Amino acid sequence: MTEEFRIYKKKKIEIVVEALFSSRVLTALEEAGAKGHSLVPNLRGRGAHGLRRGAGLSAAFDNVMIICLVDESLATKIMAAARDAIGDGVGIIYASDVEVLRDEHF
Amino acid sequence: MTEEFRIYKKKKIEIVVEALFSSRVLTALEEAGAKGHSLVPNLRGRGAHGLRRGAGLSAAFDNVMIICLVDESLATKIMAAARDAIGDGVGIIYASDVEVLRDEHF
Amino acid sequence: MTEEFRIYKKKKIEIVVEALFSSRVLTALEEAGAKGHSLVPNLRGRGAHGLRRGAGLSAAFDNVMIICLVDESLATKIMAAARDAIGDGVGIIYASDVEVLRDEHF
Amino acid sequence: MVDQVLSSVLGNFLSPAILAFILGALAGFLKSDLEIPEAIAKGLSIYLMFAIGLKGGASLAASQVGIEVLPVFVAAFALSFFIPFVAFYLLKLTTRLSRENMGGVAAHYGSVSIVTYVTATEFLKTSGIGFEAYMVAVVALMETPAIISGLMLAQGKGAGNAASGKEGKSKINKDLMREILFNGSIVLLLGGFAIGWVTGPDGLDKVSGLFVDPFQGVLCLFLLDMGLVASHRIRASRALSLPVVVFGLYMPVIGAGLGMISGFIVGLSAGGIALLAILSASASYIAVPAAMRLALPKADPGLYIPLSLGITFPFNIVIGIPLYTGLVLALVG
Amino acid sequence: MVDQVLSSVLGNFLSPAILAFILGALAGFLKSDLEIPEAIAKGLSIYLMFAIGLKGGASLAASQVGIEVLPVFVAAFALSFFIPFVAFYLLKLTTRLSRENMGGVAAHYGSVSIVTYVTATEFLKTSGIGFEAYMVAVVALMETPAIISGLMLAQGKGAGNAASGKEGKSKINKDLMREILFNGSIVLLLGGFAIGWVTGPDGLDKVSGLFVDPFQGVLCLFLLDMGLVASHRIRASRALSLPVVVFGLYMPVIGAGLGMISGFIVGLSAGGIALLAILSASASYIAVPAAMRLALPKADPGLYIPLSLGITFPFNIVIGIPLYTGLVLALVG
Amino acid sequence: MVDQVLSSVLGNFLSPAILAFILGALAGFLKSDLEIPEAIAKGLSIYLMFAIGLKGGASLAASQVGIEVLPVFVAAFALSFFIPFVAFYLLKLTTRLSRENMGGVAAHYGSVSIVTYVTATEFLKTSGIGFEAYMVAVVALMETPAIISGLMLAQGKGAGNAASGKEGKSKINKDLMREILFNGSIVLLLGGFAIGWVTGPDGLDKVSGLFVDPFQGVLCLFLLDMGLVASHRIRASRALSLPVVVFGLYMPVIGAGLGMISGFIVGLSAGGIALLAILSASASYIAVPAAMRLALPKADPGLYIPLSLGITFPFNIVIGIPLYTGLVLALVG
Ligand SMILES: Nc1ncnc2c1ncn2[C@@H]1O[C@H](COP(=O)(O)O)[C@@H](O)[C@H]1O
Ligand SMILES: Nc1ncnc2c1ncn2[C@@H]1O[C@H](COP(=O)(O)O)[C@@H](O)[C@H]1O
Ligand SMILES: Nc1ncnc2c1ncn2[C@@H]1O[C@H](COP(=O)(O)O)[C@@H](O)[C@H]1O
Ligand code: NA
Ligand code: NA
Ligand code: NA
Repeated sequence: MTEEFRIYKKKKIEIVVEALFSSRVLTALEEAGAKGHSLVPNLRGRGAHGLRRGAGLSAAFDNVMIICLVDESLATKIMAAARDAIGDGVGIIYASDVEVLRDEHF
Repeated sequence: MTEEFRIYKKKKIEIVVEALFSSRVLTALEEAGAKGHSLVPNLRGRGAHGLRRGAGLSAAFDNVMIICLVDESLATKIMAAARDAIGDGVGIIYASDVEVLRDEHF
Repeated sequence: MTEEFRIYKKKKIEIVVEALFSSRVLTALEEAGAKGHSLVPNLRGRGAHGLRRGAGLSAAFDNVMIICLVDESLATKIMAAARDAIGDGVGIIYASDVEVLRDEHF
Repeated sequence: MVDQVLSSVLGNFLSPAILAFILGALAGFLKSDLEIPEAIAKGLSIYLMFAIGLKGGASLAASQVGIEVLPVFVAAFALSFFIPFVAFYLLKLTTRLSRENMGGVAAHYGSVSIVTYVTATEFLKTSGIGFEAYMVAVVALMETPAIISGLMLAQGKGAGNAASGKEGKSKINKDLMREILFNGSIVLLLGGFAIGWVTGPDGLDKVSGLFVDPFQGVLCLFLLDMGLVASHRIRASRALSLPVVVFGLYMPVIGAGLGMISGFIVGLSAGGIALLAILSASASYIAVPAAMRLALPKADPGLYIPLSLGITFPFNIVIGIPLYTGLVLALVG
Repeated sequence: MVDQVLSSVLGNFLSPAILAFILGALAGFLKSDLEIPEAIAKGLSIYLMFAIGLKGGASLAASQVGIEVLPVFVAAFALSFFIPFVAFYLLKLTTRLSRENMGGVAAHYGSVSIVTYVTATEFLKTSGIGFEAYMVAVVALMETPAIISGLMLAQGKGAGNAASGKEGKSKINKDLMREILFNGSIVLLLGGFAIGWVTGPDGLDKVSGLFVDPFQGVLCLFLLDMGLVASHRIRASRALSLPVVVFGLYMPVIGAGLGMISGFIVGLSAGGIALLAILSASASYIAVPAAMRLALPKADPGLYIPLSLGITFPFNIVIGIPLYTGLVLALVG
Repeated sequence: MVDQVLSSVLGNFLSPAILAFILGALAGFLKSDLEIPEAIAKGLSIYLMFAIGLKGGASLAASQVGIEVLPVFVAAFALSFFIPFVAFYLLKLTTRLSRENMGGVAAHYGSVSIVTYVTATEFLKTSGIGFEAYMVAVVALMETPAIISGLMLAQGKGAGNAASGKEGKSKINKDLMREILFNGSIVLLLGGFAIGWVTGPDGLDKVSGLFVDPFQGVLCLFLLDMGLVASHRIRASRALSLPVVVFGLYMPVIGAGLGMISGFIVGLSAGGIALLAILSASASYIAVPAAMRLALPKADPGLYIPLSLGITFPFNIVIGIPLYTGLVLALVG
C-alpha cells in the first residue's frame, strides 16, 4: 500500500432538486463544464415548499440530490448554471471544499 | 446566464440515525428552528453498534441520513437537539461549513 | 436540552465506487483502522467511464457512496487503502473537514 | 330509481377495492407507519396500465370496429381539451387562486384517472352492462389534450412561454412535447393496447395468469396505497381552501354531464356513455402532475394533487360511478 | 405415535416453503450475494398480512360466531401478557443479560409470528384438521399485550419511564401507544380482516386471483428472504451466548404448553388448541422489534432479532408445528 | 422448409413477451421516462430463476433419469468452456479490442442467457416438441465454465493474476471463486431445482398459483424491462464498433452450430438438441458481467453488456430460436 499521494483542492456542489428537473440540471452542469456527477435518487425533504416525498404515483414530489465535484475556478459558473436550470422549480444549491485524489477526473 | 450572485455561509449538520428515530429527530430539528431538511432513506452502516442494514422484515436495523442546513448561529442548538432526540438510540452527528445560494431558505 | 458540548475535528472521506467493489473497499477501510462507515446504495453517476446506473439485471453499473469519518491522523492511510482496493475499478475518493459530537465513535 | 342508485352506491362501496382505499386513508389519518414501498407502488401502477391496455387491445381484436369510432375519438379529444376551460372559468369565479394554479388544476380535470376508469368498468361488468371494446383507446386519447389547454389558460393570451428559466421557448417546448407524449403511463397503456390487439385473445390467454386473474387484487393493493398517499397529501396540504374543495366535488359532476351529452351525440351504447361520463368526471394524478411540474413550475402540486387524488377521486369511485351510470340508464337505457 | 410425529415432521419439512427458508439460510451462510431487494421483502410482507386478514375475515363471515369467542379472546390476551413474565424469569435464572435485554426478549416471546401461524394453518389443512374461523383475530390480539408487559419488566417496579431522552413521560407514552397500536402489520391484518368480513366470501372471490391462488408461492419467497436475513443476522450477532440460544429452543415449548392448557380450558377444537399453542410458542420479529427500539433503545436488537428469527422461528416451523399438533391430537383428538 | 421457418419466426415474433421487449426498446429509443424500478426488476429476475429451477426440478422428479445424462453434462461443460476460445479468436481476427475486452466478451458467449432459454422452451412447447427434463441443470452447468476460460484468455499465457489492485493472487481467487459459484442466480436456479426435485410435482402443485400460472406474464414484464435497459445501454455505449456488432450477430449462429453437433453426438432428442444449440448461442448478461467486473475490471462493461443484451439477445429470441429449431428438425427430426 502506497501512502504518498498528491491531493487536489476542489469544490463540491450539492443540489437538492425535484426529480423531474434533474435531467435539466444535469444537462446544464455538463454544458457548464462539469466532467462528472453523482446522483442520489429518492430523497425526502421539507422546506419552504412544504413536505416532499416520492409516492410512486407521480414523480411530482420526488427529490434527488446531485453531487458535482469541480475545479474551484468553475464553481461559480456551475452553481449559476444549476440555479438557472432550476428556475421556478423547487431546489437548493450549496458548495463546500473538498480534497480529491486523481485530479484528472474533475 | 447570470454569474454574479451572493453566497452565504451556513453550517451543514448531518445525522446518521436509526430510521425508527427519524421522526423524533425531525421534530426536534423543527422545534429548534431549522427551516428545512433533507433525508436519505435506506443507508447501511457499521459502527460501535455493529452492522446495520434494512431487511424489509422490521425497521429495527434501518438507518437514514438527515441533512440540515442552518445559520451558523443556530448550529450548536440544532446539534444538541438532535443529540437529545436520539438519546439512547443509535446515531452519529457531525457538522461542516457550506456556502449557499438564496439565503431565505435557511 | 443541554447546549454545552465538546466538538472534535475529524476528516470525512467519501468514496463513490461501483457497487461490486464495495465489500473490498469496506474491508480495506476496516483493516486500515476505520471504526465505522455509512453506505448509500443505488447512486447514479457520470464520469470518465460513462453513465452508470443500476438496472436490476446485473450489478455491473451500480454505484454506491461510502462515507467514513476518521481521525485526521488516519485520513491519508484510509484514502490510500480505498484507492488500492478500487484498483482498476471505477470510483472517486475525496475528503473534507467535519466536526463531530462524541469522539468515541471515530 | 333513487333506491336503485342508493343500493348500487352501497354495493360499489362494499367492494374490496374501495374498502382498501378507505383502509389506506384511515391508516394515513391515524398516522400509522404503514407504507407501501415506492418501488412497489410504481410496480403496481406499471402492472395496471399495461394490463388495462392489453385487455383493451385483445377485446378490440375480438370485435368488429370501423369508421364509427372516429366521432367518438373526436368527442373524447374535444372533452379533454375543452373541459379545462370550464374548470378554469369556475375556479376564477369561486376561488382566489393564481392564474398558474387555476391553469394547473384545470388541466387535471380535463385529463383522466385510469383507476377511476377501471373501477367503472368493473362496476359495469358486475351490473351486466356492456360497453365498446375500444374505450381504452379513448382513455389514452384523453390524457394529453388537457395539458395543452391547461398551459394555454395558465399563460393567458399575452404570455408566450410555458417554460421556466431563461432558455428559449422552442427548445423546451420540443422536450416538453416529447415528455408529455412519451410519458411512461401513455407508453404502457398504448403499448399494451397494441400488443393486445396484435396478439389477440390467444395472446392474452397466454399471459392471463398474470394480467387477468390477479387484476382485481392488484387494484385492491393499489387503492390501499392511493388511500395512504391521498391522506398524507391532504394532511400536508396548506393550499386546500373551502372553495377549492367544493370545486373538487361539483366539477366531476359537470364533467360527467358534458361527457354524457357528447357520448349520446356520437351514438355510444349506454355503457359507453357512462364510461365517457366517468372519464370526463375524473381528474388525473399520475401523468398530468408530472407534466405540470415541468411546464408550469409556479403551479403548486400541494394544491392539485390532494384535490384530484384526495377529493375528486374518492368522490368519483364511491358516489360518482353509480350515480352517473344510474343517470345514463334512466335517460338512455 | 412417535412414528406419526416423525413422519409429519418430515412431511412438513419437505414443503417448498420450509425448504425455501433453508435455501435462504444456506445462501446466507455460504456468503452468496443473493439478496431480496428490501422493497420486495416489504411488499411480500404487506401481501401476506393483508391476505391472511382477508381470508380470516371472509371465513368468519361464512361461519356462525357468538359470545363463545370471548373466553378465547381473554385467554389469548392473557397468554400474550403473561408469557413475558415466564420468559423474563427464565432469562434471569439462566443468562447474564441486562434487565433491558431480558425485558426486550421477553416481549418478543409473548407476542406472535404471523408466518409461523400461517405455516401452521397450512399444516393443519394438509392434515385435514379444522379450526375456528376467528383465529386470525386471535393473532392480532396477541401482538401487543406482550409489548406492555415486556416494557414493565424491563423497567422494574421502581422505574417509571419507558422513554428515551429527557422528554416528558406522558408525551412519549402517547406517541408510543399510537405507534404500537397502529403499526403497519396490525393495520393490515385487522384492516384485511374487516374487509374480508364485510365483503364476505363473494368479496374474497373477486380478489382470490391475487390473495388466494398465489399465496403459498408468496409464502415460499418470503421464507427464502427470512432464511437469508436470519443467517445474516446470526452471522453479525455478537450477543448470542449459549444460554440465550438454548432459551430460544425451550421457551417455545413452554409457551406451547401454556397455550395448550389455555386452549383446552376455553374449549377450543383440537385444531384451535394447536393454533393457540403455536401462537404462544412463536416469537415476533416484525412488530415487536420496532416497538422495542422506540420504547427500550437500550435493549439490543442484535440479540432479540437473531434469537427470534434465527433460532425460535426455524425450530417452530420445522419441529414445533408437527410436535405441538401431535401432542394436542394425542391428548384431545 | 424456408416457408415453415419464416412462419414460425413470425409466430414467435408475435408473442406478447417478444413484443414487450420491442415496446421497451422503443420506449428507450424514444427517450420515454418509462422505467421499471430497480427493485422490481431484481424481484422479477429472482422470480424467474427460482420458478425455472422449481419447474425443472419437479419435471425431473416426474421422469426417469439415469447415467445417460453424464455425456450431456460433459458436453455442456465443454461447450461453455471452449466456446470462449472460438469467440476470442474471432474477435482477435476482426476487431481491435484489447486483450481484456476480448476475454471479457468471450466469457459472455460461452455462458448462457436464462431468458433466452425459457423463451425457447415456450417456443418448443407451443410447437409440440418435447425435450429432456434435466435441461435446467444443463443451464446451471453452463453458467460458469466460460468465466474461467474467459479469464484465462484475457490474461494470456504469461499473465498469472486475475485480480485487480496489489493484493495477493490466492486470496482474491478464493473470494472470486466463491463469488462466481455462489452468485445469486446460480443459487436460485439450483436451489429451486433441488426444491422442485425433492418436493416433486405435488410440491410444485402447491405453489403453482405463483410459479406456474403467472409465469408467462412475468416473463413479459421482464422482457419489457430488458428492452428498456438494452436500448439505454446501447444509447450510452461508446464502445460498439461495427465489427463488434457484427460479431454479436454471427457468433450466436456459430455457437448454435457447435451446440447442435454436440447435442447430436451425445444423443439428445430433437428438442434437447435445439435447447443445447440455443444455450450455446446465447450470451450472459446477468451472472457473467458481475464476475467480469470483479475479476477483470479493465474489460469495459459498456462493451459487453450492450453487445450481449442489445444485439445477441434480441437476435436469438426473434430469429435464432425458430431458426435453430427449424434446422435441427430438418436435420434430425
Ligand atoms: N435547511 C435545509 N436543509 C436541508 N435541506 C433543505 C433545507 N431546506 C430545503 N431543503 C431541501 O430542499 C428541498 C426544497 O426546499 P424548499 O424549496 O425550501 O421547499 C426540500 O424539499 C429539502 O429536501
Ligand atoms: N466512523 C464512521 N463513519 C461513518 N459513519 C459512521 C461511523 N461510525 C458510525 N457511523 C454510522 O452511524 C451508525 C451508528 O453508529 P454506531 O452507534 O457507532 O453503531 C452506523 O450504523 C453508521 O451508519
Ligand atoms: N466530478 C464528479 N462529481 C461527482 N461525482 C463524480 C464526478 N466524477 C465521477 N463521479 C462519480 O464517480 C463515478 C466514477 O467516475 P469515473 O471513473 O470518472 O467514471 C461516476 O459514475 C460518478 O458517480
Ligand atoms: Na376528466
Ligand atoms: Na408467543
Ligand atoms: Na453461450
